[in-house]
Amino acid sequence: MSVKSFREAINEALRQEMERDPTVILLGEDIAGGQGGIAGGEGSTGNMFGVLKGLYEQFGAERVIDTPISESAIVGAAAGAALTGLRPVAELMFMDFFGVCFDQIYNQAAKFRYMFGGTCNVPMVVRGAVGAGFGSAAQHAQALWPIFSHIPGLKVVLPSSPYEAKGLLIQAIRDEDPVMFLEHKVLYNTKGEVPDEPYTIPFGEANITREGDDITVVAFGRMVQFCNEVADKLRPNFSVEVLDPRTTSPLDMEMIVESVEHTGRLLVVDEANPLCGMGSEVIGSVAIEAHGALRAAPRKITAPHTPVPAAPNLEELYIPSRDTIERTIREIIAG
Amino acid sequence: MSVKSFREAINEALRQEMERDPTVILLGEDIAGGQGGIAGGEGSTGNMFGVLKGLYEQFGAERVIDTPISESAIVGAAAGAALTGLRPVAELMFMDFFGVCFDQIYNQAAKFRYMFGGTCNVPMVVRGAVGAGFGSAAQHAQALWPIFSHIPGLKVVLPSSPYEAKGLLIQAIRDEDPVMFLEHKVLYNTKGEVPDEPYTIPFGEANITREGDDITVVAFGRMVQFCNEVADKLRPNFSVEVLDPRTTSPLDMEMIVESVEHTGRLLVVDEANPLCGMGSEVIGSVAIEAHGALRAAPRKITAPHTPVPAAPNLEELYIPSRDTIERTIREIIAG
Amino acid sequence: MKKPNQDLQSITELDKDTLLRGYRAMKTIREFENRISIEYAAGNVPGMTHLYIGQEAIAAGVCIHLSDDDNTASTHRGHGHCIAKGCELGPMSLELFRKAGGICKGKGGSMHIADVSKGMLGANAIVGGSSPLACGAALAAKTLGKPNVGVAFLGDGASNQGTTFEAMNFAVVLKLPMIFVIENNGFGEHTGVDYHVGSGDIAGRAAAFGMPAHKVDGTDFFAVADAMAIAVARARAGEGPTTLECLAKRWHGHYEGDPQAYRSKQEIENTRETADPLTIFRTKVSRSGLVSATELDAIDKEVATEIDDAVTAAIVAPQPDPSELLTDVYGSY
Amino acid sequence: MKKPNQDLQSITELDKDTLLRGYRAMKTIREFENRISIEYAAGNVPGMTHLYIGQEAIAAGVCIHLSDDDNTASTHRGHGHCIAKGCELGPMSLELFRKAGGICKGKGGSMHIADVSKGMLGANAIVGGSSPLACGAALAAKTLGKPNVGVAFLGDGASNQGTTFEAMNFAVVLKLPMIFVIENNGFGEHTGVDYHVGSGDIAGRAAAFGMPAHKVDGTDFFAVADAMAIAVARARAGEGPTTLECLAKRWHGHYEGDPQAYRSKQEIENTRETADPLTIFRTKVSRSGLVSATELDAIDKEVATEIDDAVTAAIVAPQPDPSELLTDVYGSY
Ligand SMILES: Cc1ncc(C[n+]2csc(CCOP(=O)(O)OP(=O)(O)O)c2C)c(N)n1
Ligand SMILES: Cc1ncc(C[n+]2csc(CCOP(=O)(O)OP(=O)(O)O)c2C)c(N)n1
Ligand SMILES: [Mg+2]
Ligand SMILES: [Mg+2]
Repeated sequence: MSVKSFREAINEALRQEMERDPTVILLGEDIAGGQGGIAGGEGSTGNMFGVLKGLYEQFGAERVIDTPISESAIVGAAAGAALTGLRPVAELMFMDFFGVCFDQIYNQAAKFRYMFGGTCNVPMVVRGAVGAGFGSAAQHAQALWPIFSHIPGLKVVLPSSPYEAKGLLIQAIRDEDPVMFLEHKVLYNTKGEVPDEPYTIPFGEANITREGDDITVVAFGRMVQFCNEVADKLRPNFSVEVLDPRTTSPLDMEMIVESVEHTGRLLVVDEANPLCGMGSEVIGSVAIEAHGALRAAPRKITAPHTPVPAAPNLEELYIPSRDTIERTIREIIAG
Repeated sequence: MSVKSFREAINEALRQEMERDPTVILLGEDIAGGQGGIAGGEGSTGNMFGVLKGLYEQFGAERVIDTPISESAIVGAAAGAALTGLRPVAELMFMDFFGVCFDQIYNQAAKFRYMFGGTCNVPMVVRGAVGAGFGSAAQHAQALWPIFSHIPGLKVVLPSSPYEAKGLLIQAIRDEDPVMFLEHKVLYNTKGEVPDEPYTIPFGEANITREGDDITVVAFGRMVQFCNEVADKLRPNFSVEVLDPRTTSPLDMEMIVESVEHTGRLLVVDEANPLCGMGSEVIGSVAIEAHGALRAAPRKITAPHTPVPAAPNLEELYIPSRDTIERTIREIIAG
Repeated sequence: MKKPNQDLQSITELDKDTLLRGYRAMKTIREFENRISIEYAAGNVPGMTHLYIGQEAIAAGVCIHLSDDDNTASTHRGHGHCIAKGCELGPMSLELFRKAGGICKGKGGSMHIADVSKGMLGANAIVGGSSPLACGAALAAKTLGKPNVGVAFLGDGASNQGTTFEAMNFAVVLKLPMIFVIENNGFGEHTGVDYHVGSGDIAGRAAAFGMPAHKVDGTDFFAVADAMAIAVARARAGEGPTTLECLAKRWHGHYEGDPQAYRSKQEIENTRETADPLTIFRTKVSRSGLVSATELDAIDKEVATEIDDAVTAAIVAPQPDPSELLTDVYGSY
Repeated sequence: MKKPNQDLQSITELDKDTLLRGYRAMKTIREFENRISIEYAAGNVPGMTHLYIGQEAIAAGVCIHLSDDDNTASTHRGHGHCIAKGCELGPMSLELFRKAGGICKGKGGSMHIADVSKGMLGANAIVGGSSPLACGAALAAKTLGKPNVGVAFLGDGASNQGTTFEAMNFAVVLKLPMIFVIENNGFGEHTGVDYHVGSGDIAGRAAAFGMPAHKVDGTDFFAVADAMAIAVARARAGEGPTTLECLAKRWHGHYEGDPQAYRSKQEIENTRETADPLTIFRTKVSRSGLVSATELDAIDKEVATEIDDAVTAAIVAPQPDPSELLTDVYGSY
């Protein structure tokens, strides 16, 4: 156990799995830092965010594969390779690029098992950076997990801390299904305790990050940290339970419903856009499954129904804030 | 006013708008039936479903443009043309093909106005066939409107009848924003009264197709017809109000909430997959905005979280059925 | 390196067993498809179906060089590839009729029929879907140090899809053991290849990506098999990808039921008379004296029985169990 | 038709005004970008920024032939295209600093800067995004019977994206008045063009789609301008698209702050010394005697002032009003 950054936790998960299993390969753009083509360089930066640092040096060009800028080929090749003996981990530098290659994810990889009558496994991971807060504007800062979660056949993972990142990524690599692994770019530098040895965190099991009795706050991804901070601040006046579902598909509605039945109040905090988003999903499911359990109207805090703006002050307004979370919790409890 | 099929209603909308406005063009695969390239043919079938029949003959190859199988080029060209003086109506034969061209829809067309600070209009329509019930299996039968509705900047239209189809399509063509126009393939042959002259139906205004007091049933697309039939069958024992939102973005939550406040019960029926779908959205929003208005737990009937199966018996089970709708309404009212 | 357009000697080079296997595949495709066409018209086959008739020599000539460990990714017009790749007619028929016991349990149907155990990674209802997938199989072979290849079947229409071009460059850059088999059958749906390929030269486009690309007579089993032999040898030797543009004609409509208003009756008749891969095969082998007509006739008979058995059984077979709706979405969830 | 690789006479053919406009564009790009680089390092520019320095002759040589009604779609490296296309420095600066009054109200930033009224359809943060969009503009011009063209700027890296290939075939099939300007600056991010383009020949790939495709010295304003003259004339005459592969070098890192570990310091220094589009321009025009160094020096001074005014104003300008978060999503909703 030692303190590692979110970036390091991901790196360690990949390295340990690659050491353990020779069928795990990485492919993507600039993941070997252009080492495939250029002499005279000083070594790979390990992708745009430095997440893969050292992996090219350790595993070589055969397993850390730089590709042309051709996301359909990258993800499609990962899907084809997953059918034929590898466990590929494909990288979309920014998950926002899914628009040029989604067919290979949602119509191909996600549906193989069903279309083929269960005669195959599709053990692949598509990793990519998500989220706002980095000033990267409309096409490099989207959340997108509600879209991926809508697709049967995909699993969608949204780690909120270094510990989660490592355990969930190892699970994703060992999983027999295609997994979208979403790395919030603002989290890369956050630090936390991470075991040195490999471990897995099962999918579909929410994590209670704060126990409480007055309200259930379901928070996704980066918002878990925000909600934890608010919960700590409000204590002991208010006892706020914070749940981190960790995967949006499967989504642990069981634990959410259990918590809501205990607290009688519900707030969902998510950075994704609102329409057909996680807030709607969680609140809708609670309304269906636990009608009558809510003592107050449930609320959701999400990004607005707008693209991500470039201006820093607007981007800050775009992202749910600790202040809004705190105010909303107070309002719900005040009734 | 005369009886027309859904197919004819769409055809008429396109024809009338093309007659009215020379900047309206159509582009897509085989929409001119290959007339661009082949001598000796007997005329254009007018796309795979015969929806565009006669338009090539009337407007010629300059305005009914056959393209190579290159959806990114088709939709991207539509977006570029929309910025520079045309009102393109691009066709995706099956909306399921969005996976190879979604970037040009969701990152480009949908975001131009915002990214460019409001300095442009993007008057384009992407038409395409959606829905199961045709035996076309996993990659040609998806609903997809929850995904499109999640994207800020897109409008999403889901006509449930020939009347709706014509009025909504004319509105879509005249609209200054990119519109996803989803044609349920099983509806093409359904008939209904359709005015001969052009007319528009505004977006974001739900249509009450059956008035009632006991329960609000919100139904989307093809499901409107199913729910109407069930409502008629249950009368006079149960008084079922059926709402057809007609557009999923914007979504007329105001009228839905009003209806729920009147009936105190809610069922959402949708053919799309459940996670982050319309059922979650509607029920979630009602829970937030009209907490306490519901006398019974709300319910949703959707496709399961699976791809569309090929076998006819499984496909029938996949699609929400009149029986399930009836049974569920009875259960909700029974409490 | 040997070039496929040089004078070919393969009739004498291929052993008799291979010749008979190739013929059997072609004949099976032809008669199976003819039967499916009849059953489709009779309303017995659910959904859309695209027939391969006229292109038999391509699937057969390509797959004659492949084992179960060589992986192919196919198209919406995939029955021929299945048969040539060794899928069994019984489960195939059940699948096309969408019945219990189908290769995909009836959940895939014509456009998603697959048998991964046979290296058939699926028909594909997305035009252009096959090439990236086959590249993945080629990448797996390369990474695992196996001598196998990936083969993408695709049409002239699919050759315009961005995924195809990406895959070509990708395969060249990574020197993958890949073969792109482009079946130029004159049409993408209703649209002629002369219209939709701007350069008029599909193989030329592929060559510009930096790989050998050959135009081959796709109605001639031997022309295809010879070109494929070279491509496969190159791939297995680690020298990288090849494209074969195989020219043939689609005999039927794009899908069963297509009225083909865009095409003259005369052209269709001409095609059937002058470009029949089975006739061409028979003529060539009989001239070579290697195989007798009697031997081929015997195959014809066996094939007819086999098809009739498979299809008849499929027609009367039960539909999948309703519980199948919810299975096979995930390995675990 | 005239070929761009013949001996070019454009220095004497282009009128003096055009020459000065071209120089002014290049100098403005250079100095503006130098200033942005400084401000970026000082932490004044939010988000990521990709600088165009080293490629000035491409934007300038291309845009010298375009009016506001000719539309260009650009890339993540789009400031140079903006300036050459006539966007004003004041609103541009405000946009890069993401301030109120920016061309896009501060909501676009460096990677989405656009001025549709100037025929600049936006920088684009999606590699390969530009070509389909520019085809749309070309299609609009063709449909409306206007003599205008669509121009897609894209990089060597973007030349591998499926959208690019699709657009090329699309433009040839529809005979669009399009010019694909591929700026081969040696790298896609960290990866060298020798690695990522399998054939090693980007123009050759474009030519295989059935259009003229020329390799041009992208550090030489005259070479670019001449090739573009021919391409534009061809497009305006309704003869279809052209590709120009313009060779230049990226002087800075991929983005500001890129440590460029993949590249030797020596190469970077060499590049600056031997491939400076401004020096090359000055040398050529001074030899021609058409423009004096004094005239160019005067432009330099004006440009310096203009940039300083624009950037200084942008730095102190207010941020967008918070209400702007919710506006401009739809025309109506
Ligand atoms: C991405 C995508 N676009 C369009 C279609 C519709 N479609 C199905 S088959 C086909 C024609 C394909 O032509 P070609 O590749 O030549 O194959 P062929 O049908 O001739 O075998 C089209 C356009 C599709 N299935 N997928
Ligand atoms: C679809 C997509 N894939 C990847 C990226 C990340 N990316 C941004 S710029 C770039 C390199 C582009 O190289 P090139 O086209 O040569 O342009 P240059 O940066 O050299 O101007 C990459 C990979 C992206 N923005 N969009
Ligand atoms: Mg074809
Ligand atoms: Mg470059």
